[in-house]
Amino acid sequence: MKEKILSKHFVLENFYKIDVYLQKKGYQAVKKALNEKTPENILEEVKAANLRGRGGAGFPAGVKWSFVPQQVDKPKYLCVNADEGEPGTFKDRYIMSHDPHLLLEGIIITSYCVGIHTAFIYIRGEYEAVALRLEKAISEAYKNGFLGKNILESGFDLDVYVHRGAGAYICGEETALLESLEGKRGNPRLKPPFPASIGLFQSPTVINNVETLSNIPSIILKGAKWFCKKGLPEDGGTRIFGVSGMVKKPGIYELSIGTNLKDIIFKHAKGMAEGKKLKAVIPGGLSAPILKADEIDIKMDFDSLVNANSMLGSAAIVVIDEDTSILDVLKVVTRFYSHESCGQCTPCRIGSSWINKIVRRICDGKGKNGDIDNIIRLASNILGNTLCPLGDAAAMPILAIIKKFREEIESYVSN
Amino acid sequence: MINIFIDDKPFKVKEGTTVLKAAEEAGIAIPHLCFHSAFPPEGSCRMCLVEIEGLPKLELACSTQVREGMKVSTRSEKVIEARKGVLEFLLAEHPPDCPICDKAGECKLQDYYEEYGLFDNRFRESKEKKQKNVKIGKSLILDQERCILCTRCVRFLRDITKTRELGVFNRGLHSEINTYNGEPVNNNYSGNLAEICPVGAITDSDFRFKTRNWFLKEGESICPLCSRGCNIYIESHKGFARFPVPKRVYRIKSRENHEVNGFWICDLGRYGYSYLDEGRLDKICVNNGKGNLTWQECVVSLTDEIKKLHSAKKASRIALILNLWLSNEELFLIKKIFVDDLGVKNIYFVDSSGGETDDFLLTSERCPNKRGAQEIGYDLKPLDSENLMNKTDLLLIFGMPAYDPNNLAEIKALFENVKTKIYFSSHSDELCSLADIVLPTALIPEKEGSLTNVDGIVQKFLQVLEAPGECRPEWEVFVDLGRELGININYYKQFNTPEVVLKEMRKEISFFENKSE
Amino acid sequence: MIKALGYFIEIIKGSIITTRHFVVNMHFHILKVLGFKTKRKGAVTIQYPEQKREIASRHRSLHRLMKRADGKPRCVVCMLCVTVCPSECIYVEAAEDPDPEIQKYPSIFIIDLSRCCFCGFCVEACPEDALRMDTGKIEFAEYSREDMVYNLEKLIE
Amino acid sequence: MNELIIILIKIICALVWFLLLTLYLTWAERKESAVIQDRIGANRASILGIRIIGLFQPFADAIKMIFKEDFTPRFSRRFLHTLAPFLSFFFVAITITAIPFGDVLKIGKQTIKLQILDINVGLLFVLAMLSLGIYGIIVSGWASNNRYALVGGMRGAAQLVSYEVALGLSLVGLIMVFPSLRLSEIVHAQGGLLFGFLPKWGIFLQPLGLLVFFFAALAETKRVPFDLPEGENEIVGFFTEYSGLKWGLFMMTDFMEIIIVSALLTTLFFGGWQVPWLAADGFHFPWGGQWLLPHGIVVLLQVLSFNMKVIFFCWLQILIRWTYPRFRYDQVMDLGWKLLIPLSLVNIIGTGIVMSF
Repeated sequence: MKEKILSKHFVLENFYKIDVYLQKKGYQAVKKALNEKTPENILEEVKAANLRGRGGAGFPAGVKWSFVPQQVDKPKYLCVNADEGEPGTFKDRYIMSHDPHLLLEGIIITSYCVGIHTAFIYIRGEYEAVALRLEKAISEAYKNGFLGKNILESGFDLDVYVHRGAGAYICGEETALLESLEGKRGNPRLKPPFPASIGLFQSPTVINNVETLSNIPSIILKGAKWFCKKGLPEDGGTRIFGVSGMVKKPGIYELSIGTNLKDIIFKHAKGMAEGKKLKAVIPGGLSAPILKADEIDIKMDFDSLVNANSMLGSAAIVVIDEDTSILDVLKVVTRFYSHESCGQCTPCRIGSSWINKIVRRICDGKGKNGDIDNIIRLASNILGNTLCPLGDAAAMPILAIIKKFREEIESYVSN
Repeated sequence: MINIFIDDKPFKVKEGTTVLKAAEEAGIAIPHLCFHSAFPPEGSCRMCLVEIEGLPKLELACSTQVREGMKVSTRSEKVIEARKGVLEFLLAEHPPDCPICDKAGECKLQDYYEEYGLFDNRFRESKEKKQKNVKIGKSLILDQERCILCTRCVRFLRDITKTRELGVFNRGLHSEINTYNGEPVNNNYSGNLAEICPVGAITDSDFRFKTRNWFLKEGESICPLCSRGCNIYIESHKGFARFPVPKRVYRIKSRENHEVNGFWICDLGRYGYSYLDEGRLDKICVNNGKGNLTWQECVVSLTDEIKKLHSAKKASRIALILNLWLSNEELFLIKKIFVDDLGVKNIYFVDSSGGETDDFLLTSERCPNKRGAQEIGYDLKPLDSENLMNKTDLLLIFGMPAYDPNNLAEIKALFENVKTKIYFSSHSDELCSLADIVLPTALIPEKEGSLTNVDGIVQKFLQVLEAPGECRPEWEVFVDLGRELGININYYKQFNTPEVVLKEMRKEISFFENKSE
Repeated sequence: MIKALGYFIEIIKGSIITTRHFVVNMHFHILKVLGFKTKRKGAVTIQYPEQKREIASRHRSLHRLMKRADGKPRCVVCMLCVTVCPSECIYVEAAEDPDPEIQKYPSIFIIDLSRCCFCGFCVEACPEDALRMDTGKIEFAEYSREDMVYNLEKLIE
Repeated sequence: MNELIIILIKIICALVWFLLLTLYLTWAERKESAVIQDRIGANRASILGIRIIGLFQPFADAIKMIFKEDFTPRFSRRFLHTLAPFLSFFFVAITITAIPFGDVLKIGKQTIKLQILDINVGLLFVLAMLSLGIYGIIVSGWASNNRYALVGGMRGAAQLVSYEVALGLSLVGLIMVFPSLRLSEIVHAQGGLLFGFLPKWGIFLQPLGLLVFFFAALAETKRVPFDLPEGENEIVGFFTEYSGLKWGLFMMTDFMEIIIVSALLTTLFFGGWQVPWLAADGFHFPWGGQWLLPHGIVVLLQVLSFNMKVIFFCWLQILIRWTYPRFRYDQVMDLGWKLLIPLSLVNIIGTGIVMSF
């Protein structure tokens, strides 16, 4: 991987400042888009680039934009989902703290393309420093005429606001994010209607992940074909893989989509730390079903992982070594999801905490026969029956862990 | 109209309806807890999951709109399993309070458990402790443990009363309904919260622990406490073979009628039912020393009195003071007898003290049939005692059932100047000892008839309670009186039910002509 | 005549049976009076007030109300006993307990034993095991119907 | 004067004996039925905690009966209603006078017949008195002003009248054999021997007569299986309107009839006070040899013999009462008219034929 798209400037000092950014040919993409291209061109380009959403679901960004009705009385909104709450994920933080203007470029181009004049960056509440840096970057952009009224003399107006969340994982779900942004309790909404038609303040709304939007400037500058080549035909571009856990060199690695997981762990992250043996890998954030050590010879793209009954998600790779008890992993997973359930719909609210209670009991050495089957039954009842994807996100990893490490968990129950 | 298939049976439904509504119209019940027709779907309880052909996941019946050719199955194994799963979740953290819960018997959770579950409890963990006895309003008690977070109450206060006293607090399993900063629910429609709560989380302290709801008999009636004429259910208890119960009526519930009151009734109508049982007059009182009289004898002596005055051409010395609790039929009969047959001109109305209106259901007229009296042709003169003093020999007066007349002193003064005073009353009050003959009358739930509400909607009501003691409905008395008077016997002979009277009214008064109910 | 003869034979047979019973039982009675204790008694009679038959464990006798650990009645006034009672002989009235864990307790609990048919449905219906019919008391008689109406104090013992 | 005192003593003794026996017969009936049915029977009446197997029961019953409300139905003939039980009681009680309890008792020079009234038509007197008892039944049934009682009384009259005939006819053969109506003579006549060893008792001379008499006498007592007149539990009898002491008199009459029937059976067919082979001076055994006894012992043995026979027949009657179910009315009439009367006629003819040879 020679040329990186997102993280090439991460190593540069003070790159978050606009003067440094402009020195490195910053805001070229905005200029190109606003001066040379029509919104239709940009939509075509993004569609052709096969840019799939980086938040987890992998929905093509161009298609999502095209759902927004062109002629409406109400204002349209762009919401940038920077509520990076998935355990193991830290890619957006790097983008926003090291290269905030790249994100702003993406926001400006997207807004221009869809016809949006107000954009919100919903940032995770814990990212205080990042939020401050982002706000600084925005004010710099305003000063330099990249935001505000009549951007670059093109007649296009755009205002960008940073909204800091209050720490709820559920607010990373797009409709809950909208509710939270409206000032309400962050509960997911019933879909349909989708946000593209009725979203923020009952208006059409585009919601995209930070990483997704940060890819836009490169597509505009270098074209869809170039972008496509960076990844797979159906799944263009690169991804930032956040590797954590017992590896020698944890961190973020921007690699093309479809890179082998084995290579990521053993080549890029330099293999296991302290000479330990690999036990399992969570390939896409905590909600992705776990992979056993012998399953990691796999291409890291949406479809391959789905075929392997897992998912790419936010591409956060968590590496688990042989000394880690799988029960602890299960405990962490269930505790997290029972804690983060919003409490709106029944299966997630009660199911996740029920499973957590059973797992905690097993951890206390009070496991009973039938507990594991009970967990499977409960998780299956959550799966697919909830209002928002959080229920699935809770149920899938639990089912996968029990399916793949049943014997180990049973040994805890019987002891 | 579009075609859909529910459980392999074809149905034609209107476009834009939801699967739940369509199934309901087709007679297939889909279980639901958070959905209420008055609010937009919430989709949080997950009980109404159905299988729709072509879709990978189960869909919510309450929010999914029908499409042409849609094939819905509400009874497939997958659906039943999902319902059972959801039900198990709901019941896992639900306290086993049914023995002390007022909702038991009409609780949806219980019903669904009977229908789908009857499974063993597999929840062996400790249940979440929450507050069990929170007073959240004048007559509302919240049990957070029983709550299933359907948020019907929150949405009612958000969408209907717009007062927003309740909200969901905390997250996940710790979510709970509560008031903001302890500010109680304080509006005139708070009683509806206990009614729409699908479980026993919000209970009504007016009904709390008084009895169990399966002992109650539900009767359809109309609320007479203001001129809106809200449709209600009166729930009464007949007592046990050996042990009588202290009161007849235990609870008033709202009855759905979209023309009048939607799903709701106000607290005034809900809690103001004590007049049905308290202070009732159940015997004829004769104060002029004629001894005990039966109804028949009273009617005969009243007739004699009237005949005497009529034949002496002294009909102007007869006066009537009516109230607006009389039904259309009764007002009509009185008009026929006294105005048309006898030519009485002195007809006045006791004034009920009006009240505040709240711009939703409650009107300022605290009597049920003002519009009816107007349409029948009374000019609703308030009592003018100056005009009656020393000019009246016979006075017929109708007491106010639930409120005191605000011109009581005036009536009392008038009583001293009138020779014969006949008092029709359902309750025993001060006037009972002053009148010559006091005749006990039935209240609206104890008789049949119709009322005209403030918007001119004519609504029939049926008898739902037994009239106590010697109480009789006024229409019966006036039919008897009409026959006894002998001026127009055959005309009054046809009236054996209020329905016949209403039919006659339709013929004679154009306003009632096209009013069906 | 022959029919009468057959009849006569049966009459004789009958007398023999009763005579045998008389002689055998009399024999044992006399032995007992003389102090020769034999295992077989001369009669199956149980001398009731002194001798009592053992009551089966599932026998339904006088009701009792169970107590909680602190002495309060266990009854929560669910009125299921009232509902299920075929002779409508139970009457219960609830009152509010300040303890949110109890909430409801009976201020009046009456069983009219003169109406009760001892079907035991109330015991089966009770979800709290607050009502039992295992006192073994089967001898309760009163001089007035009012005294047969047992109230909370009488039932809780 | 002496005669009068002796007669008075005899009357008192006989009455005491009769009433005591009646009282204890009620107890005996309850006990016997209990033993037959594997029960214990009345044993709880006690005086100061002393029970003695229920021997006080008759007194308890008597006390209870005396203190019970004496109820007379409205519109009934009060006098006749009260008279009826006394009629019944009197006519039964009076029959005891004709029964010989023993032979003669010699105290010094005085010879006392152990019989109150030794009349020459003793047998007729007894039969007459017994049949007069019907009046008690009819009067009570009629005076009760109750249809059930009246019908019961009528049933009783029909039954008693029917069996009266058989009763009388069955004794004709006996009178032919012992040609006397004086009961003491009939008993004396049974003192002889038949074929040299068999006591010359009526049972051996008149077996058919005994059978007919016994059945007819059972019917006369109005007890199960012939209790058509009473039928307490189902068909309702003549004394259904009686209570207290008056009812008690009817009840006692029943038991006294048992004793009278037993006494008659003993007297007529079982040798009365006779003990086999016991003459006035002691035993004379048919195989030779004798055992002479003083006069007092002999009299005692004779009285004892009479009593034991009477008690045995009382026992037998109670046994029968607790063994058989009640006859149907037509069966009762069939038995009386179609079986017992022809049999008794056959008996008379048979006796005549045998005697003519």
